[in-house]
Amino acid sequence: MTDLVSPMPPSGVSIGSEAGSGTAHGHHGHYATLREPLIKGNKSLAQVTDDICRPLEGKPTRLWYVGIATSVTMLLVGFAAIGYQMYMGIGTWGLNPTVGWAFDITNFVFWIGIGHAGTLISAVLFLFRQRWRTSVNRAAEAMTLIAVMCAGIFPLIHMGRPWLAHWVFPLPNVRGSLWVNWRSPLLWDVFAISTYFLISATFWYVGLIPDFATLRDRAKTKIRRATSAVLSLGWTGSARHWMRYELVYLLLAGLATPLVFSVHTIVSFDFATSVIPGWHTTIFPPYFVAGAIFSGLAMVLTLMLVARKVMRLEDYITESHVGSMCKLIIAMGGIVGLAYITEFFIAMYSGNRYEEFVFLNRALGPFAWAYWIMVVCNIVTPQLLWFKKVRTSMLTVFILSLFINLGMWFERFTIIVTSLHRDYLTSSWSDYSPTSIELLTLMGSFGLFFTLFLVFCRFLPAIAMGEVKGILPYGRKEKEPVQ
Amino acid sequence: MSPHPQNRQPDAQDVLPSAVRELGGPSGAGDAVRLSANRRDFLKVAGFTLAAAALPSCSRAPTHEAIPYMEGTPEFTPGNAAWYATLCGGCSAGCGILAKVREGRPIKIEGNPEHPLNGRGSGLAGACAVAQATVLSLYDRQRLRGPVAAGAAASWEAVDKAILEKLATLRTAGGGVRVLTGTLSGPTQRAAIESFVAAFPDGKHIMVDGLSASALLDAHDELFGARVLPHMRFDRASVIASFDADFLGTWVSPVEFTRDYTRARNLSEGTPARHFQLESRMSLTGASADERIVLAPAELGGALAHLAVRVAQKAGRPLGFPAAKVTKSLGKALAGIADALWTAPRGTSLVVCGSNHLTDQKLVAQINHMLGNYGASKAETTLDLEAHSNQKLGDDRAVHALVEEINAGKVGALFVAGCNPVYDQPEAKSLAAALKKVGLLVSLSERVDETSAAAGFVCPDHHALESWNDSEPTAGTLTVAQPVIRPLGDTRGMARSFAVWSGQQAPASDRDLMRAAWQKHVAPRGASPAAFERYWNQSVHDGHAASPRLRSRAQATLSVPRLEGLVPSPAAAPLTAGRLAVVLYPTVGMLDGRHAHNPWLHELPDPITKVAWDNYAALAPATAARLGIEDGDVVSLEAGGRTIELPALIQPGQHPDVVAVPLGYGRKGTDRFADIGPSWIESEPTVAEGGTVGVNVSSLLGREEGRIRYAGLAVALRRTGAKKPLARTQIYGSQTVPQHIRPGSDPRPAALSLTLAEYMHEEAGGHATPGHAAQPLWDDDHGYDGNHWGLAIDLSRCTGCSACVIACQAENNIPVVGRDEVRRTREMHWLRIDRYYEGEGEDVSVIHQPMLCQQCDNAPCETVCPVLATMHSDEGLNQQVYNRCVGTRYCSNNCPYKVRRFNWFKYEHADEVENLVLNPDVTVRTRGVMEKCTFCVQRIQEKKIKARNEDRALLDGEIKPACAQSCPADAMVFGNMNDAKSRVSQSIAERRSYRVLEDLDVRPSIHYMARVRQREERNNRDD
Amino acid sequence: MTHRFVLGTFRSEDDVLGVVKAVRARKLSLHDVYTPYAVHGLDEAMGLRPSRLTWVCFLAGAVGFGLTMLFQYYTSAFDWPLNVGGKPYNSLPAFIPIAFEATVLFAGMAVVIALFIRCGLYPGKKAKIPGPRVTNDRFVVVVRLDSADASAEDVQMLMEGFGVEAVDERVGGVA
Amino acid sequence: MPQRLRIIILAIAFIALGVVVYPRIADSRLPGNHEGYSPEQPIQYSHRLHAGELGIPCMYCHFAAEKGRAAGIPPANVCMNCHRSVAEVTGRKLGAREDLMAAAKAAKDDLSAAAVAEPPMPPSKLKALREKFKAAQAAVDVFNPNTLLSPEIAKLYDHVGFDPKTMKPIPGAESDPIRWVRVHRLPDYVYFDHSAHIHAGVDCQKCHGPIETMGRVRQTSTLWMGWCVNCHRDAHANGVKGKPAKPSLNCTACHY
Repeated sequence: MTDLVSPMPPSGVSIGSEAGSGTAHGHHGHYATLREPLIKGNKSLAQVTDDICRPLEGKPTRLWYVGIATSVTMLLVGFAAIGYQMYMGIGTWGLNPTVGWAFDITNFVFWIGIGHAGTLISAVLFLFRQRWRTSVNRAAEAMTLIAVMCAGIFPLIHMGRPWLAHWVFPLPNVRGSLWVNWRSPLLWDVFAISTYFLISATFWYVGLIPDFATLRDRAKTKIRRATSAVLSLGWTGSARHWMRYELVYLLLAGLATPLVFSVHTIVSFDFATSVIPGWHTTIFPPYFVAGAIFSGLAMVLTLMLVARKVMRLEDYITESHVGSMCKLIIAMGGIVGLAYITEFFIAMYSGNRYEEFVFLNRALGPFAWAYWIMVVCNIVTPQLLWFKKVRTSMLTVFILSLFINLGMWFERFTIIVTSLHRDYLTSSWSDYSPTSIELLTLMGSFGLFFTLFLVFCRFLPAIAMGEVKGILPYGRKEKEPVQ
Repeated sequence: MSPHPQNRQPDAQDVLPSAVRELGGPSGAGDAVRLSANRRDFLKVAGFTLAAAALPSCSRAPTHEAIPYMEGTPEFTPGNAAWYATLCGGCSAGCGILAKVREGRPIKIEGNPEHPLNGRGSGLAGACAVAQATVLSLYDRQRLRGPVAAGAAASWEAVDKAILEKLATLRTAGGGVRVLTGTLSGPTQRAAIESFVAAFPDGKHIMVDGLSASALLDAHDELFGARVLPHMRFDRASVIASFDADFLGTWVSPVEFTRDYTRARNLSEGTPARHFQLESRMSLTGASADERIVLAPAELGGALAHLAVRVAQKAGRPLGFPAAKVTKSLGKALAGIADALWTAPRGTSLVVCGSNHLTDQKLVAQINHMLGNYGASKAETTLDLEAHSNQKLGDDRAVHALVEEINAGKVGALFVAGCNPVYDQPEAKSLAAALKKVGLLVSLSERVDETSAAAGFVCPDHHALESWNDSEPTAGTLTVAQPVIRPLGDTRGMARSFAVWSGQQAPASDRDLMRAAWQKHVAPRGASPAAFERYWNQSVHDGHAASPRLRSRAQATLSVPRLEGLVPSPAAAPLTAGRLAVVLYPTVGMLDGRHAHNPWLHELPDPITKVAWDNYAALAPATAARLGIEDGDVVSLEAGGRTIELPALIQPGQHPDVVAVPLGYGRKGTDRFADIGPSWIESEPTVAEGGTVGVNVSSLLGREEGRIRYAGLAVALRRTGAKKPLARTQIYGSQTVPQHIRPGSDPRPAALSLTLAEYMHEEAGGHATPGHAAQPLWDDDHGYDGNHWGLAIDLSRCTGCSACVIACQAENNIPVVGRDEVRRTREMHWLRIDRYYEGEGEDVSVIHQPMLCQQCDNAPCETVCPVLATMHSDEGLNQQVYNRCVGTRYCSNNCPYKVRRFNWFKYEHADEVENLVLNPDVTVRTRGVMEKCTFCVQRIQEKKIKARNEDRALLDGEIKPACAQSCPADAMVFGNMNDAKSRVSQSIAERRSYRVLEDLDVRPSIHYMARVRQREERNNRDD
Repeated sequence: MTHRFVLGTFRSEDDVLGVVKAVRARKLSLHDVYTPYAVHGLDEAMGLRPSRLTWVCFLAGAVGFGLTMLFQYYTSAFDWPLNVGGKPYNSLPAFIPIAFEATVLFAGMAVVIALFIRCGLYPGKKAKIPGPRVTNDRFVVVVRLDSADASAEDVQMLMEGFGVEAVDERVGGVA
Repeated sequence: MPQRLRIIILAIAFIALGVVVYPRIADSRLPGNHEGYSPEQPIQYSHRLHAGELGIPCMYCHFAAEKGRAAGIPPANVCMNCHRSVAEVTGRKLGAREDLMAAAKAAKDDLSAAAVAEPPMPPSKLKALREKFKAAQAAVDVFNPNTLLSPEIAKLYDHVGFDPKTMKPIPGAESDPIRWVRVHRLPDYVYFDHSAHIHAGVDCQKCHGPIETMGRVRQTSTLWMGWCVNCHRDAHANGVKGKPAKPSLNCTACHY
């Protein structure tokens, strides 16, 4: 075995020779002072299991009930709005022929972007051997799935005739056969989003299998035992299985990594391959991917900071986890900021009058407020995270993460609406303002997001037990080569 | 009704039968024939209808019935259209039209290309927006179904009996009997009315025009001894000076004038005519002018007097008065105009004036006379007094006298037909009260309007398309109307009503009555019955006729006009501080308000302001800025105790002292439009509860020497603080982007214009296209071997009159969406006319650019559709398949021209009567579906199949999309671009030709030809 | 023939690794090891051969890519060529995004299905575990006694050297 | 292994279900799919008799098919061109009184049986049976053995107001349109032009099937888009009856 697959970081925590003595309180080795342990409280394996399963097996907290009630209300109101829109027509949104997309696709790109952080944490960080990911990857993956579901609503409901949505799939038909237009970025989206959802769901479920087995084997009630037995697929923890399992997990991580980049690249193609100034930009793929991860990390932080409080998981999601994510946010925010500057510069430098105008119009036109919200939230906010004081104040980080979420929503809004509303022919320039239906629909998507997330926290292990146990300092000597 | 509503789009057929039944049984064919001259009596025609009797359950095969005629006729093949020539009822101009009839329903109006007035044998078949929209008013549910007595439905017998009884007492008692009509030039109706009024000791027929040209007529009466309108021949003009006359938009005979005007300004035949426009507001005509000079209404008289003196000086015939004082710049402009007029060959210049002020018109006549513009028909001068025009015959002074008679209680019986004095006369309010004093008030209005509401009897006339009628637009030339559908209600022709009320035995039918009148007044004297029959049949078939008998009756004195004592009116008193001069003007759609029940015309954006569904108070930008008024601020106009509240609109190119307000709005009964358009939680009704569309502003009209005064009344304007955002289809007006965002940028090159000098100079005028040749990324897989359809649009010819917009609407079943949707810029017109202002303040140039699907060969919209609902045909058409569309709107987003239209709601509505106007050859689109211009592919298909069935090639010009077909200016040429000899190819080869946004390499199939202006400076050229 | 198994329960992965190595050194038959998480190095310590699931993944991906490319070509350039925006019928670059997505989808789904088949995992399968705590905090090393005379005591002795918590002998199966 | 087998069987069942169910769903959603539709017509007009046995050309009655989009159902006066002198079907006893009486009796029996049926029949069914009986009875009453009038032709006469006794139009009679039930009906967004196809040499039977053998018209083709397109493709490659043809494969050939 080489370092590459070692479960131990180079400066990993180790414990002394008391391994096997049965005590849960081994003392720290000489590296202990160099880095904070990933999991606090020096937990034993059983304690990990108990801590993580506790929220599932006990009664939910009052806070949970308040949360679910609020989010289900939001969800229902939002879905009523969608129902009304479906019944009346897309006209209940504030769109017009010039601004054919606004809230719908903004929300779509926003939610897809949110999803990206989950895959990043679970797959990309896995490949990079970032062991701190184990505390957050399960929840982040769940967030990915839920965000993709939220995102998936919008391409569906933005159609004028959503009941014909199946026409976007290349299904066998008697029209001659009339297939689909493979050249349309929207079709690429269909494939990208569905693949992304399926692979993420698979990845997430594969990760859950050993935890289901754990749940099964400690279940006290019949129902819980039966469901977890079905879901665990008869997992035993055999070393042979673990070996294949680890390989498949690695392969899935390897597949999910290019996938996650491709998904937002393709989403950006919706715009980049069009002719609309402000959309037709080659920088969009990396810009979108960075932006997606940026927004996703902010959303992970938002959720984690709430979850660790509500679910009492402070020992598992520690300040150092939050710190790591803050640092990632600084990096991603830097990329996003650079992208903003670059596209503005290129527009000015290109000499293309339409391009140039679109960007000036963003900064100075009727939607300048949205543009400046975006700039302040996405470029200025992350800079505060350079300060350790800020990073270690959970409340501040929470507030900043909200700002980034807001800013990233406005980034998509700015790209979509300001590019469309004043394009080539000045005669078709138009205005846009959202209707109540659009606002409620956006609210509904947040309702769905939080509802599903709260349900997830309540019924599934929010932290990957199998993986956390793998990085515990407990029961292991300092790394030694295996013959 | 069907198991899969989303897949089924209702078409006309589904809604036909019950509506037909409701309106009094199946309507047969028109009563006369155009295509087959041998007219024969029809046997029973049950009408070919297809009934959809839906099964209540979700059966897989809903039963549809197919009901054939009982008796076939060679004239109709189900599924094929028949065309009938008839007379347009849209205004008093008397244009000839063709009505397209499908299965007994007229569905489309086109101009009659052979008509001497608006076709003049050129093959051009122009018809204005109003003419084409009249087909919709035929199916108006609000039209009266039959006579009304004292507010209740009555039978014709009862009504006639009551009227005849009252008339009998009048005949003996000797009370005044007055017939008040709009301009009636047709011999049939005039003869009927004349013989009716002749039966009374004090009977009189008075004509009134909602848009009066009384002063023009009176001026010719005084100067030439004949109260006639000279027939203005713009086609013969080389210099045109127009003083506040909107002759391309609404004045006298706009279709004919547009045709002639564009012909005179044809760039390929010598030097085009030069056009000066002096006006106080921005008119459609001003938009086309080479030079446009803005003057206040008060300056008009002075300017005319100044010009008259200038011309007189050149003519060496000094007038008896000195040149009026005008501002320095105006004086300079007038000197230039005088030069241009004088340099033009005698008889080829033309000065026209829209003022309803006698002195103004006398001055104009004087100038024209000095320039040798008056002449007989043979002289080919610009003003023909021999074959004079009858298109305006109203006499304001007679109406004024009538009003006073009524007020004095001297009128025993008043018959009102084809006019609406209680709405459009300045005394409207007092008149309404006074009318109660009239013993017998009979209205022949087709609906309950302001005037007929006061009438004891309403005896509705037919709709123009249901009538036998005639019109004599110019002396000796007749337009013949034949019904193209059996009357939908129990209505009666006006001439027949008067014949009945004369107490004599009235002919059995409208047709017999007209034939009798023709024998008496129109047909050549002493024609044999067979010769008359030939003359009659030919005239009805052609839709027009020449009547030497009528021509010879026209006696215009061509002597030197009597000019003694011509004194220019003193300059109007300057406005007191804080007051503005109101200018009331008709719009292209509403005219004098007679079309206020036509939703197509309400939704037709004004060609200049682009506002639909409202009138407004237009203010110059400087004035608005001074008063702190913004677009949509409700302002009050107050004059002499009358107050009117209107939303404000900022109008570049208008005189700062002027507030311009459209006439024709605020008609009674337009509250019906409250329901038009979708209704949802955030929608606003088109009309507020109990309100009307727009505001009636006739109370701001003045009367001067008995004539209506449209301009100059001083009003105080105040902001009320309320807001009423206007529904505008174009929000941003310039091709130059806002200066505060991008200072110093050039105008964008969409609608290009050149000066004449640039155009004449080969290199400078060479392909006007800016930008660089784009390099295609892909190999070209797609040769267009057969036809490659293209359209060339000449911006020099386009006046912006919007006839094409309505043509497209009628042809392609485009829905009316209502004010709220238009306010959200969701109007559905496939063809819009972009109007760009260039310049600052008053000195503003306008350019119109019809913008429709460019049928790009590298269409960006096609690439992005996920379901292949839009793609390219092998004839270069950008196809849109409605039934495949799922409505992602991606295509519309990716369209650089934004010409695609989306069905935001279910716009098609269940009004079965109104739906009779639908074209069965075009699918009615359901909600959630994208639609757009198809180059009228149904017409292409029809002609292609016809040619193939006849084993021949298509002819150039055989296929015409509705827009190109309707254009009175011949600004649009459609054809096969692969055929080098086709007109479209030749137009494209013209060096003014360019394509909009060509540098995107989308390869549009529509080519534009740059506007050429005869002026000095370069205006709006990109480099 | 019925096997006899000796099950040793341990508390730490280091002990497991040690005992596994020792068992193999003694040439005893190591039946299996049950662990609550993936113990790194255990597969090599047990001398397991590398899995071939990688190949399944690769092949499925290749098939997905090829099929999707072919299908796109067939439908847009062969079955019914339609002119879309002036692009060539065979717009190869435009086919790549979907082919890529299909590659990932096929590879990912195939490898997971292969894993389930290879490990015999399916809904409703009854888990045969040596004890309830192997999915929680205990490690169980199972040594199979190949011959009837093999002694469980030897194994127990060996295991005790590595701090075994409990030793158990079962006949017929581990569960 | 039995578990594995179970999985395989489940998977196969799932796929089979998809294969079987999907087309059902798909075609039930297709508008205008009336293949096999053969409704009862108000007059039992037989194409087998007229077009088949008598050999009347299609274009004699459906003359509009050559001229325009719609083939058109012939106006009643076209029927009367022949039927003003032909009131019976020669060589057959289509309207023999015995048959009619037998039919009336059978209808009466049905009605009586239904009246006492247990459990009681729904009133709508009873009503339908009663109507049927009345119609059969009326057919007997109307039957005139002297003219040997076919009951179907009698209906035609009734519609146009023609007296079979005198074989002359009834003066002043109101005519009553015949409400045929439409068999072939394309969705409203499909435009089909008969004249174009006839001039291209396409036989009527190509779309309408062997109509000359049908007593009652039945839709024999699906009239689905693929069905149309495939014919166009075929004609594009091979022409129509050997004659080269260039049928359009554009969307706007049919959809606008």
